[in-house]
Amino acid sequence: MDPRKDVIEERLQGIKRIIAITGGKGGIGKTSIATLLALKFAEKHKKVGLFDLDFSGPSAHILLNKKKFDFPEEENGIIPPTVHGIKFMTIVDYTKENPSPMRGIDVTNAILEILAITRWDKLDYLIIDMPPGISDPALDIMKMIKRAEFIIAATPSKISIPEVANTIKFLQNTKKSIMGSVINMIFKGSAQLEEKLEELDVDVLAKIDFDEDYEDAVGNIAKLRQTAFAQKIEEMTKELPFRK
Amino acid sequence: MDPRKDVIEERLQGIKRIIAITGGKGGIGKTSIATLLALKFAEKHKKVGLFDLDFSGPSAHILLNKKKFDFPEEENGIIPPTVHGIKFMTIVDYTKENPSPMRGIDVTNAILEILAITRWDKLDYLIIDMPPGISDPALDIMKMIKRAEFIIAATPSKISIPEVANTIKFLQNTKKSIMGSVINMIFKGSAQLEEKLEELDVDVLAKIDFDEDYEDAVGNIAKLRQTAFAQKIEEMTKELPFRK
Amino acid sequence: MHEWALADAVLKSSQKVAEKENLIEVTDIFIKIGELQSINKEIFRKALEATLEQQSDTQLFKNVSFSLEIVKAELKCNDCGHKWLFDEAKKDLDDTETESIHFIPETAHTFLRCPKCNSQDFEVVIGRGIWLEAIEGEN
Amino acid sequence: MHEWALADAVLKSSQKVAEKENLIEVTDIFIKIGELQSINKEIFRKALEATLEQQSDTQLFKNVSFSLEIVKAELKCNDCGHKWLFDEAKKDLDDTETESIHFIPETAHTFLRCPKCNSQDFEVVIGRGIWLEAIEGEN
Ligand SMILES: Nc1ncnc2c1ncn2[C@@H]1O[C@H](COP(=O)(O)OP(=O)(O)O)[C@@H](O)[C@H]1O
Ligand SMILES: Nc1ncnc2c1ncn2[C@@H]1O[C@H](COP(=O)(O)OP(=O)(O)O)[C@@H](O)[C@H]1O
Ligand SMILES: [Mg+2]
Ligand SMILES: [Mg+2]
Ligand SMILES: [Mg+2]
Ligand SMILES: [Mg+2]
Ligand code: NI
Ligand code: NI
Ligand SMILES: [Zn+2]
Ligand SMILES: [Zn+2]
Repeated sequence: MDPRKDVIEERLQGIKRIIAITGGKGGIGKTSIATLLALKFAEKHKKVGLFDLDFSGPSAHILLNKKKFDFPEEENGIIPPTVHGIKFMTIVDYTKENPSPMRGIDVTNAILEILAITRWDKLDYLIIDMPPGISDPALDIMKMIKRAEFIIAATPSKISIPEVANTIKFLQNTKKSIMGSVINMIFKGSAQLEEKLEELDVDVLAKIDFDEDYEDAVGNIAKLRQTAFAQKIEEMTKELPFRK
Repeated sequence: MDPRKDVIEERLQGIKRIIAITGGKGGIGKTSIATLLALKFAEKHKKVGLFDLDFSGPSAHILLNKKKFDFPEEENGIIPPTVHGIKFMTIVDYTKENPSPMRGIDVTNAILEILAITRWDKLDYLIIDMPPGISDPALDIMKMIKRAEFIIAATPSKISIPEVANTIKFLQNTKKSIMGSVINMIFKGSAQLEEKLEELDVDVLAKIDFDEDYEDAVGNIAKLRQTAFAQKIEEMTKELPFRK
Repeated sequence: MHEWALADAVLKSSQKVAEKENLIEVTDIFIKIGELQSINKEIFRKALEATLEQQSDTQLFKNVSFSLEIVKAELKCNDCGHKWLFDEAKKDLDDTETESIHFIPETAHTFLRCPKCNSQDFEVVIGRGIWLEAIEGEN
Repeated sequence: MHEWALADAVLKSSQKVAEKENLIEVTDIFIKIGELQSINKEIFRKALEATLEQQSDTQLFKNVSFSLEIVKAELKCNDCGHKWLFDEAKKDLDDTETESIHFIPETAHTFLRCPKCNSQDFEVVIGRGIWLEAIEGEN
């Protein structure tokens, strides 16, 4: 019998809200949304954690410009290190940015292990940065953290609409709480996507333009905070779903 | 004993070259490269197959504007339907674009099943469109199709460089054949990425600019063929690795 | 019929095992058919026999007999732990859905839900598809 | 020490099982420690005892004894089928690497390779980490 699953709920009990940033495809801004949201909450003196669950391509540390990968402190478990005011768990602290090819079953095991040993303590928000697709990590979070709420990242591209629609349908199937959608990388409007979201009864929380200068801000916290992207995320946190 | 694995080699024996389009992150152009490459070969009267392996977010059919999802013909197995001159296998013909949440073990089983029953017949090229990350599908293709060659999709973004480097290191570890890299979505140069590729001894096969109008061509074959993207892929097919 | 491709796989596998075990003749091939794939026993037997005729190594299989057994498909929800049988679930599937699962059993995750919690995250505990159980022969 | 968190999990799990089985006292807890995680038996015993002292339900565990058994870790390559022992492989790991695997056993895929074909795609057949084998008690 695997003892780890029996301790997860208790490990998370000091956390008020758990928000997973998901969506269909890769490369649509999930990590940017997750990281900027965490930075925003930290700025406002909220207690916030960020958990990068994209084991095959962890990248939140790149946005946060974290370059030293030491083992997190041990104390009756693992204490997440604080980076720019965020309690930040990333597998990179253990893999040291080396390739980490894991099959689904390994991903499930690693998620279970981290959830069982991490002492988040009291948090207002735990933000989870999800990998693309409805695969093991997404299924595991839904299974292991029943009260997780979801923010759906989406781009207006025709290529990405069917997949984001499928992700939403899948979450709705098991009555998961969807906070709303963040539309990212807008060039020439997003009418088709917004229609689809309306049809699926998902609110739009923020609309973010494609920003040619965004890349320059990656890894530079001061610049990142000044991007139009960060501004939109700030506005979003004043929206109804965050005031509940 | 699973009989399917013993028949895969024979099912693929009429195929001269098997090329998998991989890379690290999602959203970097893997599907675009795979699809345009297949279209290009078809234009040149090569016998070409395209296998969309991104079961959680299949999208090659969107680029190809395939909207009817009938079961492929049966004849001692499955005969891939021909779309714009390409023998095209996609799970969408079976899922009808519905959400298909599969764990790693299911993905492995579905790949095995399709490889065991599909009769590609004689092909000059089979192009495989890979999902993001080094997870089950990537590991399975490496395991089940030892002679697969890899094209590495990459973007110059700081966020994507570590992951693409890890994918390359991983392939080199087991001495897989890497044809080279396609750099996509270039805005302001790609010096940092090119340095990394040089360091890892991976050739650059093509450099594709970010194209604001590319999205308009998605799903429109005539327009797609006229994009700068298609032009670059055409040039690429004249390069050494394709003449071998 | 796409069953031919699977029958072919079974014979290739059997031949490989026979070679490894130094059998000069295979007398029996025991095959399990997972109910999930809805493969008809008699159709699969015909597929095996037809494939056999096209095979080169007829000597090895000249007197072979096939034993086919259907295995009930058991599903288990990864979310709530509930167990159920495909047999009960399949009455809710239309023909196209059953046919999809016939071709690619994993599309069960597309068309089936846990009857208790509605989750699509379930495991096929047993009874997925074609399985080569054992072969018998002489050396 | 992060072992405390795992010891805590073992006790929580044992308590849950005890409640389900209507035990009023748990006398023995049998634990297997997969070698891959390099958890020291005596440290884990101390972690269990220390955690026990902080627990509320001391009545249930007042006379419990822990049986700890190390299970050798067996690895199997998904690529070439080769099997090997973590015991043989670990001499090639440096301290940081062993420590990573100690915290998250799946980082074995980061630092280990199949000794035969160099693949990182292998399976931990047995001996991954902490496992609650059984509990005994009175009702
Ligand atoms: N609004 C935007 N404008 C310009 N580039 C963006 C924007 N949002 C994200 N990007 C870029 O797109 C890529 C993917 O973003 P990321 O946040 O990593 O998405 P995901 O986590 O979904 O893969 C990155 O290179 C990032 O710099
Ligand atoms: N060179 C380019 N210029 C502009 N947009 C692009 C370019 N290449 C890809 N895209 C867009 O980026 C997104 C991801 O492309 P896609 O080919 O689906 O990548 P992947 O398969 O790696 O996820 C799509 O919306 C596509 O339209
Ligand atoms: Mg990401
Ligand atoms: Mg793709
Ligand atoms: Mg399954
Ligand atoms: Mg493993
Ligand atoms: Ni059939
Ligand atoms: Ni320790
Ligand atoms: Zn259920
Ligand atoms: Zn090996």
